[in-house]
Amino acid sequence: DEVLVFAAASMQTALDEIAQEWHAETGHSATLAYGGSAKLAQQIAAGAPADLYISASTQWMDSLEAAGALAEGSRRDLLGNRLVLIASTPGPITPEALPDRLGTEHLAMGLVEAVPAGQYGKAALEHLGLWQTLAPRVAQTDNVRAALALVATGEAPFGIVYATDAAAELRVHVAAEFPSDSHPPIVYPVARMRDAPNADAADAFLAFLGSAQASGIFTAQGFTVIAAP
Amino acid sequence: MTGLTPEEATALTLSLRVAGVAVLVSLPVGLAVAMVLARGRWPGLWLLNALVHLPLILPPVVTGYFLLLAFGRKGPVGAFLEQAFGLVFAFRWTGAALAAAVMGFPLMVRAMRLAIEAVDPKLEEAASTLGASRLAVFRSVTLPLILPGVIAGAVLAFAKAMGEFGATITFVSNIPGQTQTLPSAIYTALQVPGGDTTAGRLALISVIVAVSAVLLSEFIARRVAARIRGA
Amino acid sequence: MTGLTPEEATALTLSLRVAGVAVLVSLPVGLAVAMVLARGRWPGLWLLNALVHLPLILPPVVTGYFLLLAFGRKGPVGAFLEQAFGLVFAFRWTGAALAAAVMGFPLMVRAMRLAIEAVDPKLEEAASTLGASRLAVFRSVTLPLILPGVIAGAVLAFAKAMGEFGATITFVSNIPGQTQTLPSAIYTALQVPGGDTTAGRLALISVIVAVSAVLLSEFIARRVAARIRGA
Amino acid sequence: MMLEVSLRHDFGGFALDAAFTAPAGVTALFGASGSGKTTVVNTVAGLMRPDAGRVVAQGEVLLDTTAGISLPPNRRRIGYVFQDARLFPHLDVRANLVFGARFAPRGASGPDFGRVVEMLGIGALLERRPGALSGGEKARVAIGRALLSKPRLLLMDEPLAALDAPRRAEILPFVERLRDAGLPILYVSHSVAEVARLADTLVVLGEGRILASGRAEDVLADPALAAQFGAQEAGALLRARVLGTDADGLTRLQTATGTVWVSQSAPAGSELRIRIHASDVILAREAPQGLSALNILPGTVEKIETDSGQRAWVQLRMGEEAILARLTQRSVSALGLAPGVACHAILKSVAVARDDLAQTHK
Amino acid sequence: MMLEVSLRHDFGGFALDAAFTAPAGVTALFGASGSGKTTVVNTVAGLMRPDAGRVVAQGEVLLDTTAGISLPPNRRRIGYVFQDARLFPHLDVRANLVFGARFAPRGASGPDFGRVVEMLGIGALLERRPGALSGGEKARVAIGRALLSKPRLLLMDEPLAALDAPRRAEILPFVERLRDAGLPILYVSHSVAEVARLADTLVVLGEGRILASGRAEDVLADPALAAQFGAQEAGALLRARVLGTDADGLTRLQTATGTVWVSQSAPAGSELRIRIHASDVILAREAPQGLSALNILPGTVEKIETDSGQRAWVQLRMGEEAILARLTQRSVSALGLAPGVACHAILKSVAVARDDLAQTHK
Ligand SMILES: Nc1ncnc2c1ncn2[C@@H]1O[C@H](COP(=O)(O)OP(=O)(O)OP(=O)(O)O)[C@@H](O)[C@H]1O
Ligand SMILES: Nc1ncnc2c1ncn2[C@@H]1O[C@H](COP(=O)(O)OP(=O)(O)OP(=O)(O)O)[C@@H](O)[C@H]1O
Ligand code: MOO
Ligand SMILES: [Mg+2]
Ligand SMILES: [Mg+2]
Repeated sequence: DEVLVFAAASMQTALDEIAQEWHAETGHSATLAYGGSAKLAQQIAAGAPADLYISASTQWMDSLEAAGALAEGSRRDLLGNRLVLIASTPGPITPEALPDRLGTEHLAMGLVEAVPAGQYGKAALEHLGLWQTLAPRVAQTDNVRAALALVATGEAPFGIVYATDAAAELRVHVAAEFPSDSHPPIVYPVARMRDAPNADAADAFLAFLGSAQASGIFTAQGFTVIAAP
Repeated sequence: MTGLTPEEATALTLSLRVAGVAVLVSLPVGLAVAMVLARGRWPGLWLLNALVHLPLILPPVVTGYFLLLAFGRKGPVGAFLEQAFGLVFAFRWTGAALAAAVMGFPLMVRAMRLAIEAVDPKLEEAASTLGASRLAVFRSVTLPLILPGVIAGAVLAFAKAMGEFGATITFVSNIPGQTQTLPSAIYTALQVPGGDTTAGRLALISVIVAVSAVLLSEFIARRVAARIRGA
Repeated sequence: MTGLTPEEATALTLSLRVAGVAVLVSLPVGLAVAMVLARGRWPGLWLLNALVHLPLILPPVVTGYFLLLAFGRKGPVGAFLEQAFGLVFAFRWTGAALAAAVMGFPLMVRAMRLAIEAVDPKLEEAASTLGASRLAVFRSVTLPLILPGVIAGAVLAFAKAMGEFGATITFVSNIPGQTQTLPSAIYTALQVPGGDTTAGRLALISVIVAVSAVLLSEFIARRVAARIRGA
Repeated sequence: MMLEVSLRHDFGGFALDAAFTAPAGVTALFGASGSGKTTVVNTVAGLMRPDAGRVVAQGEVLLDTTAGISLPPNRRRIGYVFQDARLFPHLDVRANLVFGARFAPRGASGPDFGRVVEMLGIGALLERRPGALSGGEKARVAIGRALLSKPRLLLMDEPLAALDAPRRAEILPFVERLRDAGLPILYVSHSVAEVARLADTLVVLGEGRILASGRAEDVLADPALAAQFGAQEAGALLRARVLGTDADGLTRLQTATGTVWVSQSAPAGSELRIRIHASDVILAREAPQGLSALNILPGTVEKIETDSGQRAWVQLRMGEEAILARLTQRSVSALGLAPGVACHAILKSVAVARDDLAQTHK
Repeated sequence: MMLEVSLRHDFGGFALDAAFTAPAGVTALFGASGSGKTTVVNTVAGLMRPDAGRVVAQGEVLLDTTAGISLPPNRRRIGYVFQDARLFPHLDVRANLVFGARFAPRGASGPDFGRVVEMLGIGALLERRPGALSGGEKARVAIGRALLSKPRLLLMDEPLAALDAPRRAEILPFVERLRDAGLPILYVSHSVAEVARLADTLVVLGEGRILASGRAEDVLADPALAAQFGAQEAGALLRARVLGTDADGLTRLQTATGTVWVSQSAPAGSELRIRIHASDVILAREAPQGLSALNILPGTVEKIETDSGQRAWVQLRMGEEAILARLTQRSVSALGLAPGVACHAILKSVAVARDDLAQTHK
């Protein structure tokens, strides 16, 4: 059976690998449709035939849950992530030094109202009391990868992205990591859909996501695995 | 070039199918709308005109979202079409074709309309004095004369269909093998660190295919135009 | 409608400015390219033709990425323009205008080109026997005759500019007050649960503005066409 | 009655108000540039919808604005040779020619393709497109195209204006044959010679109004209209019967009031229509002496029209018929010409306008 | 030498190979439909680039394919009245008329706006667009437009074909005045009457080749070309001096070989060009008796041409000049006509073709 997984785009590398392992092991295959968490949730609400949904933020999972689209009891927090300050040149700097270092240049982030990484970043900057100063210098992109690209190409000297993204891009350097208490916890919830066409296989894949094999892959990508309850 | 993964090959053929069907199906509709807009004299025509331009004006995501709300399985139009004709757009390649057709529609209609407006009505009058009904005049005089415009419209729509992303991914998502068109595949590749080269390769394929189509049709259109000019 | 937040109002005026400048600046370039494509007989023309179609064929994100690589401050063209003319696109509304212009360019050129191809060369010949140089012929005969096509091209480009999102956000990102256009604001709203109504409201504003522009220009184009037909 | 036309239309700057009826045969529509001829013809064809009007062809109402009737052009079955040729640029000459054939009703009659092509001398052009034709070639193809649609009525708007005299001389008999085969023709022309040769009925338009309408002979002999036809061209038509050809090659004709010699030869007994330019007529009160061989016809002055210059046009009645003479006003008073005065017309030249009167349907 | 033209071009299906020179004055280009007239004119204007060719106007090389010279049309300063009017649809009549004026060099001379408008009778149309003009109105505006560009050479491709006789009679003297003011004109026409009236030089084209080229009088009197001009139209020109007007209103003219009467009046002493239709000429070996008042001129047969029908064209030399007569071949043999034979021409009709010879530049 084929499991259709709607997953946040930032999980692509890890999930592709895990799906391959799963296929090798069980003969089942998982089709992975990646996109923005918001878009995927809206599509599921509109009747998309997804079996599983892995979101990059809790809010869209919450809204699906509120709409009764989730299979009872299937939701759990799968992964965590860390938020880092990246720079186009090597060398550590503290977030507090950002206003000076930026000058007239820009800080690349995901859309601070819409993209999860942007929302967390804004919270962190607010927590550090930097948001007011930095807000006009923030260049927001529609996904984290675009923010990463701005720093990688040197258009923006600094950016705020997930540690997983920073690790994958060789042209950027991690300048600092935001304290985990400076923003709401970064969690990736997963759930099976109530109308899942392939509920059994979906449950199997869901279980596989919690396996040691999967955890290894996630960790290698820089995610923190949240232990199953 | 040859290093096309099976999924990528699937995405390419899907894109071609989607773009081809989108253009073929919307062609007659576009032609009819273009005729009405060019020749009609009803007071309410501005509304149709505005409607045709909508997909251009709205961000593609919004158009896609509208399509999702209207043509989704739970949407009013989608539910009706499924009940009445068993026609499903949601999360199928047909939906991608619908999205592509809608997004290309303003371009197609505009090109055809310009061509229709350039036709000398005196030639159509001459045909009618020779006994041709309005339909016959259209078929035997108007249509051949606007052929370059029709081709131009089809090419624009095809190119747009090959590149359309926002509305498609919003409407039918990005399901490999089912709704993942070339642009979606490119987008997906771009989301992966180091995916730039994959994305570039896919973009190149897309460009080669679409540009070939454009140039071929250009060539045809030139020949048609030369025939009309008469030599 | 009146419930436009200050940021939304800023986004609207910015969108209008971006679309307006994009159209005005690309108009002469588009006209020149359309002339060359319609009349030129060089062997290499297919390349220009393909190039013009590119923004249509490529997913907007890819176009935006290309723009970033070329016109960014570190990009070869961008660095040169900044050095030579102090012209900066990156993270500026000018960059949004550039993205909008590029994305609308194929539409603009196609409309103009169709109009140019419909001009009877005999009229241009007549003008030249009356002493008009090639430039004078263009200004006093060709241009007035293709005016409906030029307007159509400008309208298409303007509408596209009002709706363009993918290339813009990739190239100049989204800086409220500087590069946050209406589509970015709409996109943002759509990403927030329950943001549909805000997105709908903003989309409606965008539609009203752009449709008004379209209809106004249609009206002008009709009058021009009627004048040409002569009554 | 073959055709009945009345229309009123205001272009704003130019107003047309005309009504006429055309019996069978060729009806010529004559008038100065801008007098409204094309507008009338367009109305008959259904391409122009006047403010008010009525068109009846062979008993069928094609247009009646008061009754709200207006047949579309394609249901009128009226062939139209346009003033500008209006060939289809995307079709070659052959396809242009046969365009109308497939729309013609099954039983419709008309000349066949080969005949038309040969007559118009366009055989070598069949594979060409209109863009590669000369002005006159286009005009000929346009004639062929209208004919091959097998119309029940033919409108020709200055069809021969772009043609040279020898070509015209070849096509005119063809038009005559169409007429003789029963095809009614409404023929717009600027050429009095063409009108004199072809027309049974003549309608003269001037600034949107009908100045005259009736038998061609009567209208051409009207001195009040002479200025319309032009000082050189004005002249009347006379019917004549061929008596025989003399030894010197001149042909003797019998007219209503006397004998006339012409240089064209014609079989004895046939009926002709001869055209006498007003400028070729000299009037004398007394029969001139010593000019026995000349064409001299007695008649009675019926009407005299003077224009603002020094010209006078005198109509001389000769039984059923009449001729027209152009004089100076000084000569009119010197000769004491006035209606009712008998005098003699010396014809300096006489041309045969139509030589097949005996065979016509009339 | 005002204009020197030579060109060779193969359209594939039609080949043109023509060369002629045109001195000052009006050069008429005459030929059947499709003979290549418009192609020649287009080449002179620079709108057509022949396979090979050379055009020199007033000493300036406009085209020389071997030397790789080809001036663009706008630098040739050649006014062109097109066979189809080609008015600018987006401009009103006034703007069409003045279109060329701004491009004319400062010192260029030409008729002024008011004069042209009045002459062409288009004063009421100035605010209209071409779409609202009749065929003849368009033709007139096209003439005005070309003139007002102040060209140094004027090309007119059947400019009067769409006009009625009275209008034509008004415009022809205007063209003559342009010629007399020194504007060289290349004039394409199908009308022998127009050619006879206007042309100093006549070039006859046939199927892409020059059939004849020279003084209009000489070419029109060539029996070998008569068929080109049409049986009714062929005829020669004679120069004449006005002797005076007789009491009966006839004007007496002195030609090279005798006296001739015409009905038009003209001031004594002025020089005229008269046109004698070949069909109006009767030949006799002996001077006819009892016809004293008639126009009888003695001459010598120079050439005889027969056609495939029964027609013969006889050229009669009269000193410097010649006239043409149309006879049946039977008459030719009956009269024993042959080159060198003296005989008499009886002119049934004579028309004044040009009445201002005395004033012309020649
Ligand atoms: N659309 C229009 N608007 C205003 N006036 C018009 C329009 N169409 C025609 N006219 C005028 O109506 C008159 C009659 O035009 P029409 O074409 O019938 O003339 P015509 O007799 O055919 O002349 P010609 O012999 O020159 O072709 C002209 O004076 C013309 O200018
Ligand atoms: N583009 C072309 N291709 C092929 N043949 C052509 C082309 N243009 C003109 N011809 C042919 O060349 C010949 C000369 O054409 P042209 O227009 O010069 O004739 P014309 O003497 O002006 O005739 P008319 O009096 O009918 O206007 C014609 O037989 C025409 O069919
Ligand atoms: O304009 Mo788009 O962003 O084609 O999908
Ligand atoms: Mg007309
Ligand atoms: Mg010609």
